[in-house]
Amino acid sequence: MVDWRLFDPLFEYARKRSMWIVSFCTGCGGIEMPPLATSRYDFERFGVMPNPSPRMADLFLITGYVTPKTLKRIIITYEMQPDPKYVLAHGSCPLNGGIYWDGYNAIKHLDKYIPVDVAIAGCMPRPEAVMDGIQKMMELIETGEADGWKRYKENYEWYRKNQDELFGEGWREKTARRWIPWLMDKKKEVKEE
Amino acid sequence: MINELMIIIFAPLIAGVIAWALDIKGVREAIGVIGAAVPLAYLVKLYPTVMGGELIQYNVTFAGFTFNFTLAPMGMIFAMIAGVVGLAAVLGIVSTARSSYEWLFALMSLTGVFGIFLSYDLLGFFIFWEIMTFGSFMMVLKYNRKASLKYFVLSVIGAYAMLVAIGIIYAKVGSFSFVEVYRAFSQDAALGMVGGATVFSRSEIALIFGLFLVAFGVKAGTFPLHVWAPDAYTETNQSYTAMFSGVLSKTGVYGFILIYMLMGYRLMAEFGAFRSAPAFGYIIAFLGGLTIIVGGLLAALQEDIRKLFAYSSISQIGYILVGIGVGTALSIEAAIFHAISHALFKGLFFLIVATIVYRTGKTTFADMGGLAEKMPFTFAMAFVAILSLAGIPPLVGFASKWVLFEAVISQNLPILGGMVFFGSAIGFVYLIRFTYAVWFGQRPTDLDDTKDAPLPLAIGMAILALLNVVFGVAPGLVARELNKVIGEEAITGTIWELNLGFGRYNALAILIYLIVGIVIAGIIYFLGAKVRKVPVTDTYQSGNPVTMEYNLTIRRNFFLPLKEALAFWLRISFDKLYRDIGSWVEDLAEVLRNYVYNGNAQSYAWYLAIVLVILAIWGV
Amino acid sequence: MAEEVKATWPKGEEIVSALLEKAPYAEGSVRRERRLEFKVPADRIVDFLRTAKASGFELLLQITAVDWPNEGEIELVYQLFSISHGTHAMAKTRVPRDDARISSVMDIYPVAETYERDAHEFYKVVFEGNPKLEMPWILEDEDREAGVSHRKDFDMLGYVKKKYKILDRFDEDKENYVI
Amino acid sequence: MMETALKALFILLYATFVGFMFMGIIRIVTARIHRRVGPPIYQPILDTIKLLSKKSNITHGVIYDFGVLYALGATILAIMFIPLGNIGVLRAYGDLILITFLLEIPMLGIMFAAMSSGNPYAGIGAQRALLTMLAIQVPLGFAIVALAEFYGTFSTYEIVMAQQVSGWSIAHLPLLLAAIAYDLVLQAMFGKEPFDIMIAPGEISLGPMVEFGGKHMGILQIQHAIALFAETLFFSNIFLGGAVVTTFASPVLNTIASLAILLVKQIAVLLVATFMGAIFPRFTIDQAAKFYWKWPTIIAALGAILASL
Repeated sequence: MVDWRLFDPLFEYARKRSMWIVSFCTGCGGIEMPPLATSRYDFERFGVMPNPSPRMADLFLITGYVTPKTLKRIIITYEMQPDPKYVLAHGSCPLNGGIYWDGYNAIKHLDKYIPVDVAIAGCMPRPEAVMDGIQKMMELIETGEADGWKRYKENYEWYRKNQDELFGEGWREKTARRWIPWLMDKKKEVKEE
Repeated sequence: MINELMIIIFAPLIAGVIAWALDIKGVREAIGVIGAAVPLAYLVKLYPTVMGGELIQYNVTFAGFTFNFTLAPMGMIFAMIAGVVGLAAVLGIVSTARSSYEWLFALMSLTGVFGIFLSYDLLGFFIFWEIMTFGSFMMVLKYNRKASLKYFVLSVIGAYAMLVAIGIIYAKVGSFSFVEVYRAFSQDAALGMVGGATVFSRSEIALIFGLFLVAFGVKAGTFPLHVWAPDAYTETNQSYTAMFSGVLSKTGVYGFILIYMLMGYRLMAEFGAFRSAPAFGYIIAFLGGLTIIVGGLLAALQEDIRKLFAYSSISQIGYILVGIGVGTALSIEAAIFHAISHALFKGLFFLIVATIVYRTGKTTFADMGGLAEKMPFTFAMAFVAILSLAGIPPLVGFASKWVLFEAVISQNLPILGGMVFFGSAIGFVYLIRFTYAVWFGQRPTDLDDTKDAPLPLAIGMAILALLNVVFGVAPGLVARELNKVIGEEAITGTIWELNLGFGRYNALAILIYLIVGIVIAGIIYFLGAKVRKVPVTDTYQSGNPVTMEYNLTIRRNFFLPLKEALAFWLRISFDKLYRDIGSWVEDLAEVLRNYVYNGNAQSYAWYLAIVLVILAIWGV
Repeated sequence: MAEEVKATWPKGEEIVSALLEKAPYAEGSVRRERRLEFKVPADRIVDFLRTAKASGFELLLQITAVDWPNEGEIELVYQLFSISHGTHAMAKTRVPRDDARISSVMDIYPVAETYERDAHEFYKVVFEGNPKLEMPWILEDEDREAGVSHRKDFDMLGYVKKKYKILDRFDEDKENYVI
Repeated sequence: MMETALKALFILLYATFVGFMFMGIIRIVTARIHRRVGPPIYQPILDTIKLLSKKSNITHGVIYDFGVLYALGATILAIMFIPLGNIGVLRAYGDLILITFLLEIPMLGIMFAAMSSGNPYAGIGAQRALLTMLAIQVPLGFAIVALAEFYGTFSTYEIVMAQQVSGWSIAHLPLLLAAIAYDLVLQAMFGKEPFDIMIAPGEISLGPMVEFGGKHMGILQIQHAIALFAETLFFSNIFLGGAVVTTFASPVLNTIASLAILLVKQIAVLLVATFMGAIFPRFTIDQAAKFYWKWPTIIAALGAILASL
């Protein structure tokens, strides 16, 4: 309701200096996170803090290859994050499938499903590379170019089409209901469905 | 012109009988409500005169005994509680009553309660005590025989204990009326001080106190004798339980205060004091402390909504007993204050339970949930009741608990202080368990079309909630009346503020600053961006998609860690003890029937012979 | 086979001969030190494993499926390990390729339940008696319907190109990628 | 009227600012214990601004929002009662029991909001928070009883005045025991390491806080800051002698001096909690309950009994 444009530089500075990471290590790069948080590199200097719940997280680190199974969870977590949200992709796998270019279960082009703001090279980049990626992300936020979330909101149909194309329509309910017969130990029903 | 006191006492009974006789849908409810409203109206009319200090006497001679009824300030306060909560409960019964049978016995128990608070002699007190017990027993009998049996057996034990005690007193004092009994006891105390021969010996006084303790302990549901309460409160028409636990348990409390009024000096002279609290009082207080903890912890572990509030009302009565036990003027005032606030918020809670059970037909937590959107009015009432029972400052629950805490702790009783403090947290704990299981979370599909509370119940709840808030924000109102009752200026201060000398509590300031705080928070909230409503299934389950088939709320076994931590103590259960005693007595009777009264004439002949021989030896 | 002239492993020979007495239907040999090999007909595998477990092969390490398309058979290799003898053993069976059906060894080695589900998921070998065979596990529902399996006659690259719709721009000889 | 309003506003701003500084201190000290550089001291303020300035927020219903507002409102109410040097607004009514209850009520608001979000993690988190509160209530009760009996009064202001005369509370043995027990209880009230099972990040993803996003989390950050300030202020008032400075001529200098002394005491209490928090792993809920019902209760009960003799 209130027009906050006057305070935008302050908000951008606050968003830059206090990025909270969703602690959801999606791929093989997850093991690179602890060195970042401990005493040698310590990204807390920049105000970056791991945070389990997507509701209050801004930065989403896609660490390494993404399988369809993980991508479903990534999409759900990404959509739960409040709006100014940024995605940092590690390594070449999110870009073009990397070494799993011919694998049936590795996503070839992550940008078709969720917008990626910064991508870091290196088949699992070293902590220095990730810190450099975070610096780059902070620059983008400062200059206002980190608009992945705007892209996602504006052409949501395109993203949605790609997702449904890969997973099939109504994949959320299907995935949720996939385990129920086995959880409730009703094996017989699997045959009738 | 029939005396007002008679009208106050017998109006509900007459209305009950007429309602039972007529048994026409619309008319029956109207008569019932009138039956509950008339005594309240008269009480309000008589209020200024009684509080002005002038007692209203009325004597009735019946079958050789003179029953004198007096409306003293103490009786007036309790009668007002009975009147208000009784009216609210009766309004509840209008919508939840199944047959006219319930009207008759609900109003009969209300008559019993009024009779107790107004009677000024032991005989009248006992008779109305029996009427009340009979009325409430019949209400429980209608729903569940076993629960009513347990309630009946314990009440009968209590009644016989009281009868024996009254018998001893009558034998020694020669009259029933409180005035003579009080004069006899205080004379006795004076004689005891001087060292002369006292009318009552030490063991007799101890016996009388023990018997009264059992009698009033059963009705008030103190720790060892509380086993009937959960079943009795659960197995009856829920809006009647509002009266059952809100008003009938106050008769037990009134009984304890009666012990103080009649025999206080004698017991003090006899048993002395324990760290500035009378020794006999410390027993009551300690039992009350145990009741708080036991009632509260058991309430937290219940799966049934009615049982939870049954145990919770036992634990709240524990507070009142602690107040009475400590024995100073301030602590008895605190006890009565808490009796009033307990009646208000417990009556409100049971009306809420009645609404939920009436609308959803369900009583266990496992199949309830997410009712807050469907029953907004009832939830608002529940929110007020929760704030009040948990002791959140701007409401009456906190005011009475605060006075009680100060009274207990200022008497240098650390253990009691610790127990009372622990009790306040337990109240907090089982209320959140109730709120979570019933109001929030995922709503089962069959509860989707529940409507809100019916009108009569809503009015009943509104009355009690309004009183909760009014007495909460202006506790001075109640404190001034209590000072008149006790006759001592224990709680000073203006209408908004309570001042106990060593502690001051200003309810108005709290309310103002709380509103200021919430307004500030609201401003910060509305400065932020727009808010998007999200369904229950759009929730963070580590990224996994969730549908309504998933069970998202922990309704069953909510306090499993607490149950594990208390596993050792939960094995000791007085309920099992009484059941074992019961079965043991049955076996004994079985043995007797097989061997002693076995029905063949030959053994009877033997018994005759033996008796004759004994008599012969005795040389009769 | 290449290792004709090799120092046979006396201890292994004893174990093999002891086992073969109890299981005449099988043949066994010592590949080299601490490596035994057995060939067992498909219908006798359960008794063989039961005797193996009795005679000291405590662990079932893995059930590997090997696809022989031209012989039209799937070979199931049960890899056992014996801590007491300190040796590893392979029990190989052959199952017809089109309807690969064998009885489950879950009751002997409980761990076999997972290995059998793995073999079923990717090689469509049906293990009778394994309750969790149809339970969803590694493959997503879409892949399962499309019939993804690691058998040699399944065109994996074709499936990937159809699924991700981006690989058709790859040059087949993998020198220059055009994304 | 105007003067109290100004005082109240000053208290509120001062409490919020110093509370954020305290949160910054906690993060820096924990970082330095881990031999890390750690964020700047104004980091919590940046976090709160970022959270409040989020462009889209979600809600699970009216109670979800009202619970958060109620929590902040109750904390603002609590801060007004605790004597702050000589500018306490409701100092005369600052009653021991009242403040102890007011410091627990924000948890009710947060739990109402968390539970109405319908998230299973929030349910488990609320259950654990309730049991932790049940566990700390026993030692807390005995500590308050010890204080009330030792000084014979419940008004915090009179206790502070009594301490100016008879030295700090911790100088007397009964109250020293009560102070030790209360300090262990503070550990759970701050939600610091050994007893923060209710907001365990890894296990139940921050428990009740899991569904709070954007401005809800911002409001809760402010609430946490004021709560930190209030709890440390209450502890330093009742156990470490508070601060009543009358040496200077002008009242403004007196106020600044007393606020400074209080600040030093508050930071001391905070550092004790931070050091303990940085070292200990996390207790499970029944270990925490059993611990609180054993040692702190014995210590506090001993203190209460000694105080009442």
